[in-house]
Amino acid sequence: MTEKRIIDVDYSQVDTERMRINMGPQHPSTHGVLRLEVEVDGEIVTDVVPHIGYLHRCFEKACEKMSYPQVIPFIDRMDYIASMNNELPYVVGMEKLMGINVPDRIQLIRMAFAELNRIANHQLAVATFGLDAGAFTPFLYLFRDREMILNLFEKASGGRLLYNYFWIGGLMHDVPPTFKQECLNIISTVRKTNEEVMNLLIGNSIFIERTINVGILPADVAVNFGVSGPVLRGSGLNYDLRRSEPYLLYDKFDFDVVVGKGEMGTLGDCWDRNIVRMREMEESCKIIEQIIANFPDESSDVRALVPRRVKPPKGEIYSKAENPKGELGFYIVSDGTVNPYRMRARATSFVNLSVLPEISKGYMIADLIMILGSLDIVLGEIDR
Amino acid sequence: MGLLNRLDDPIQGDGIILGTVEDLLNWGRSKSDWYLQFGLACCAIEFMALNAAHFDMMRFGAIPRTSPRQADFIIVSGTVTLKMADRIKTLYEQMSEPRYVMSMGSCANTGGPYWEHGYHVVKGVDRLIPVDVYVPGCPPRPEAFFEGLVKLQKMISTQAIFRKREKMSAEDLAALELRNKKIQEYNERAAQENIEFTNAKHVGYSRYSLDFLNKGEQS
Amino acid sequence: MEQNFLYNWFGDGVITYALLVTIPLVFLLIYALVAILGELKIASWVQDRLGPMRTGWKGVLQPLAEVIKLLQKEDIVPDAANKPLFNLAPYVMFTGAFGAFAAMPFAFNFVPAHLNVGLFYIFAIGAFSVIGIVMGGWASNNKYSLLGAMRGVSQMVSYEIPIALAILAIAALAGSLDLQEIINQQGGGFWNWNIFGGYGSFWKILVIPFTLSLFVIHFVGGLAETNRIPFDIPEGESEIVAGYHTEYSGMKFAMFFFAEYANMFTVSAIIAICFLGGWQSPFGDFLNQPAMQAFWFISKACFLVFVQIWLRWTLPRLRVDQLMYVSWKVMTPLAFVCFVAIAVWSMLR
Amino acid sequence: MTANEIYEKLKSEFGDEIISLTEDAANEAFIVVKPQRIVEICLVLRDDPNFKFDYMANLTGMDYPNNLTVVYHLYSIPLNHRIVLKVELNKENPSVESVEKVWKTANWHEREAYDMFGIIFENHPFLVRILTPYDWEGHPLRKDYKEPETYHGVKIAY
Repeated sequence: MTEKRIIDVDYSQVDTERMRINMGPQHPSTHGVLRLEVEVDGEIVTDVVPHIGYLHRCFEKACEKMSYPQVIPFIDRMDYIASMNNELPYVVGMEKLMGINVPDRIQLIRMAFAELNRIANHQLAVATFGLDAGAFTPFLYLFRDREMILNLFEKASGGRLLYNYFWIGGLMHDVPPTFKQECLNIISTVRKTNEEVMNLLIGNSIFIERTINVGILPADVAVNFGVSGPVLRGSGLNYDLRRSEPYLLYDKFDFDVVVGKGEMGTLGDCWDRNIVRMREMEESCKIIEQIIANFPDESSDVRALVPRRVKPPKGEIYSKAENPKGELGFYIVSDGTVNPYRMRARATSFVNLSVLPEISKGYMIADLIMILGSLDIVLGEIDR
Repeated sequence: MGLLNRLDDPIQGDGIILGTVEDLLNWGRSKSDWYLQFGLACCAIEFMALNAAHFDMMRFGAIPRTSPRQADFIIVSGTVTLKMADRIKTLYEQMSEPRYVMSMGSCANTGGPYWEHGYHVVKGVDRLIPVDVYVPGCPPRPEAFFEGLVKLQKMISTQAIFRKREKMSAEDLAALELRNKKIQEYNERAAQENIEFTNAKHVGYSRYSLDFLNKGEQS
Repeated sequence: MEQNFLYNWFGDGVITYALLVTIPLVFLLIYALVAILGELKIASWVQDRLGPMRTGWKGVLQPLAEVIKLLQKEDIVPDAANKPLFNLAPYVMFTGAFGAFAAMPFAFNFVPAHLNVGLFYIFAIGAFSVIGIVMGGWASNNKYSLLGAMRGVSQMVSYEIPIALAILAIAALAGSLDLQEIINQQGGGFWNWNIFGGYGSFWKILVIPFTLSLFVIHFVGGLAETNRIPFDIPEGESEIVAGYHTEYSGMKFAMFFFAEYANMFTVSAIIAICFLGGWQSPFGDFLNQPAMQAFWFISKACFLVFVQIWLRWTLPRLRVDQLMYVSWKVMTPLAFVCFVAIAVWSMLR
Repeated sequence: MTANEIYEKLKSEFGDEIISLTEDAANEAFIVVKPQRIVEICLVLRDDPNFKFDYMANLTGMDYPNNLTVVYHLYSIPLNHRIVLKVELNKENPSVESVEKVWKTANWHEREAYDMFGIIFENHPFLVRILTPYDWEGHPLRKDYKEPETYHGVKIAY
């Protein structure tokens, strides 16, 4: 019904006046405190100027005054939806800098928790995407299953949302004894609910009409804007850090990188980005199953290799990992003392959001909200 | 029935008519408190989990409203930064009168983990708006939040409307005086520095109104 | 037609007229409270949670608490708003919804105003709520409300065409605009309801697809009339904050709240009258006393209200241009085809 | 392609514009470059068939005691190799050409580097603060930065 949108209405004789709407920091669907200054011609968006910085919590300045392990709780609070995945690049980078090789069991635990956190993040992304389109119920179903994952995290690390669980050289606690059984329960429930959400939301024809041919992001523009994660893979580009530069034990596990194929509407629209997230949940379930399959039973001391005082040698490293939202990189410069000389966090949502003005011109206000939802941004990471 | 349980209470019940009408009004206000749908940071995700099926916030009659005009109480869930300070003030001033503030999470209470090095963080939202209930935690567990919500509802249901003031216990009276003093002080500060602070002068700058570059006058 | 039973009891005096007005108004207010509670509870049931539980037994008194609270709220009128229009808008919208009750037949001997152009009157007064939305949106001098008002106008005007055609088809089928007449023709069991082609020989099976699609068109148009999802773009929560009632608070907002639920009942009542046989009982003459007739009418309308609420919590929201596309390119031509078919059938019958 | 090959090729093409290559023990190597012709170097890095650095992961500022450095982390998706460029600027008027024309992602990264370090990027389309409020004084990530006392009437210190 809605063919590719071409807005070439010639308004020459009609003296329309552009209205500038301020979708301010308090707006039901800006996913936090983001202000969009939208220039609107009737209902059609002609220009968007995102204003960020409403949640700038001085992360990089604070890191320069704290010791290396003290930084981890602040890293959790950057992308507070996928905190486990946040800690991963920092911890792996520091271990590489200090030359600590962590035993396989701890790497497996880290991968399992990272993939569980990826599922939790994608559940929230799809839930709020449905909420932006006006469908309230999938939000409730997906959040009901997210609670199961949060319970397991709470058993392991004590926190529901922000964990400080991965330490430099090991973990805070060992996994709970019922770890294997709970992971399998989570996977079976997640698969059941995803199938239900596919029929209720993703397959719903109104939802399809709302998302196809909206916010089309061609692959080359995506790469030029440095976009990464499901937003880039939604445009059909096969780039996943777990495959191209494997860290932990990702090269020993077989899972396929989900790429948008443009089944509905054109390649790289909101529907593709959303379906990539739905299918990535399935891939994460596969990885967790393989981890549980060859998970050593006897428990080992997880704090064996944690150094008493973390003093890395002089040097710098840019360590990156495949976060649920995209590539999260930490540029750590150490000058041999206890405090990092400079800690730069390359946040994925900061870069993914910069593509919004490019792809939302010529669409309607309702589409702008959908495009913003499909980029899956989180403000803690953007403003750092 | 629990509805008018204050009636048989000899001390608080201010006679049949005035006491009952006041309790009814308080009961209505406390049992259907609509909150402003507005999250700042990590506490907002815990806040979404509250609305979800597992911890259902609607059991307390709290329905999310998107516009400050229809909201009864505002939940400041997350870190309040300086750039956001004006907005929180404007939002608070837009809400219609019997309004309450609940500060959720240690960032909103006292600046939280950013108290030491956060040059851009407001160390506690009570520097901006008078707060009624503080919920500690980073992020607070849903049960802690519900305890705060129940405490807020209890506070609303014991508020004095008619001549109930004389009968209140000393400690309630002191708390009430403190709250009124805070609101009084806040109103004075807002009025005294009105030009600088409250109006929407610092709504923000955009590429089109380029006069923000010359620091003198602002658009 | 049968005289109203109130005339026999109180004669043709002031009391009857007073009662004729208060009974529907009291019914509407009670219904609105029940509908608000229904919305909260059905939403919670659909979404696998409990809903309001702490006011009265299992949250039954929640709407009462909400009304008491809204009574006390400060009534903010923005200083840049157009004061008279701003204050009048909610009441205009409520009258739009409540005005239709004048001609609503609750039983064969109880209809407040027995008009022989009842159907036409109800349809005309239904358009009143559009004025309320535009007034509210324009007067509150807020960009979001302006957008909401403009969307509301374009949606309601373009959805009145399919509803008008559906009503025209029913008038052609029944041969009259008088609601009591339309309902009387649907007597004798549910097989004679207009949704199954009204009374007539075995050959009416040919017409059933057309009357069924007319029923669907009228129901979908009714959804758009009351701004319910998937057509709730005038107050698209996630797009334009709260649409046309962004600046309203306190009792004025409560009036908008009431008007929306009252409008839901009005629209469902019209559909029940035109297609589901108004106060006719589904078992022919069994259980057809006046009291039971009122019960049948209200239960049919309430069932349709339940379906509206149920749809709200399952479907996403349409975009403005898709909404227009559905109305002009899909529903209006389909309504024309069905209207022609039913006109031919009502001639042959 | 390893860092040395990239360095040799660049050296041969740009001569003394490319100053040095340091291989760090733990990880990637970085090439120090003169600020004058940074845009051409980046264009070559992006378009040359055996470089193909089409993905700029990160651009950020560094405050060293004697100079302000701008660090470019580049990555090539087709050829799967990485390189780091560094440009050293004096502290008085730190200004360098903006590479926004080469990689669009540099727009926001450069705005943040300007906001945090005060590095001016010439003919950048909209060089304005991005994280701190628009009327904020000072550049927070400089080592010699002192916090302001109050902002808009709100006391900042705890």
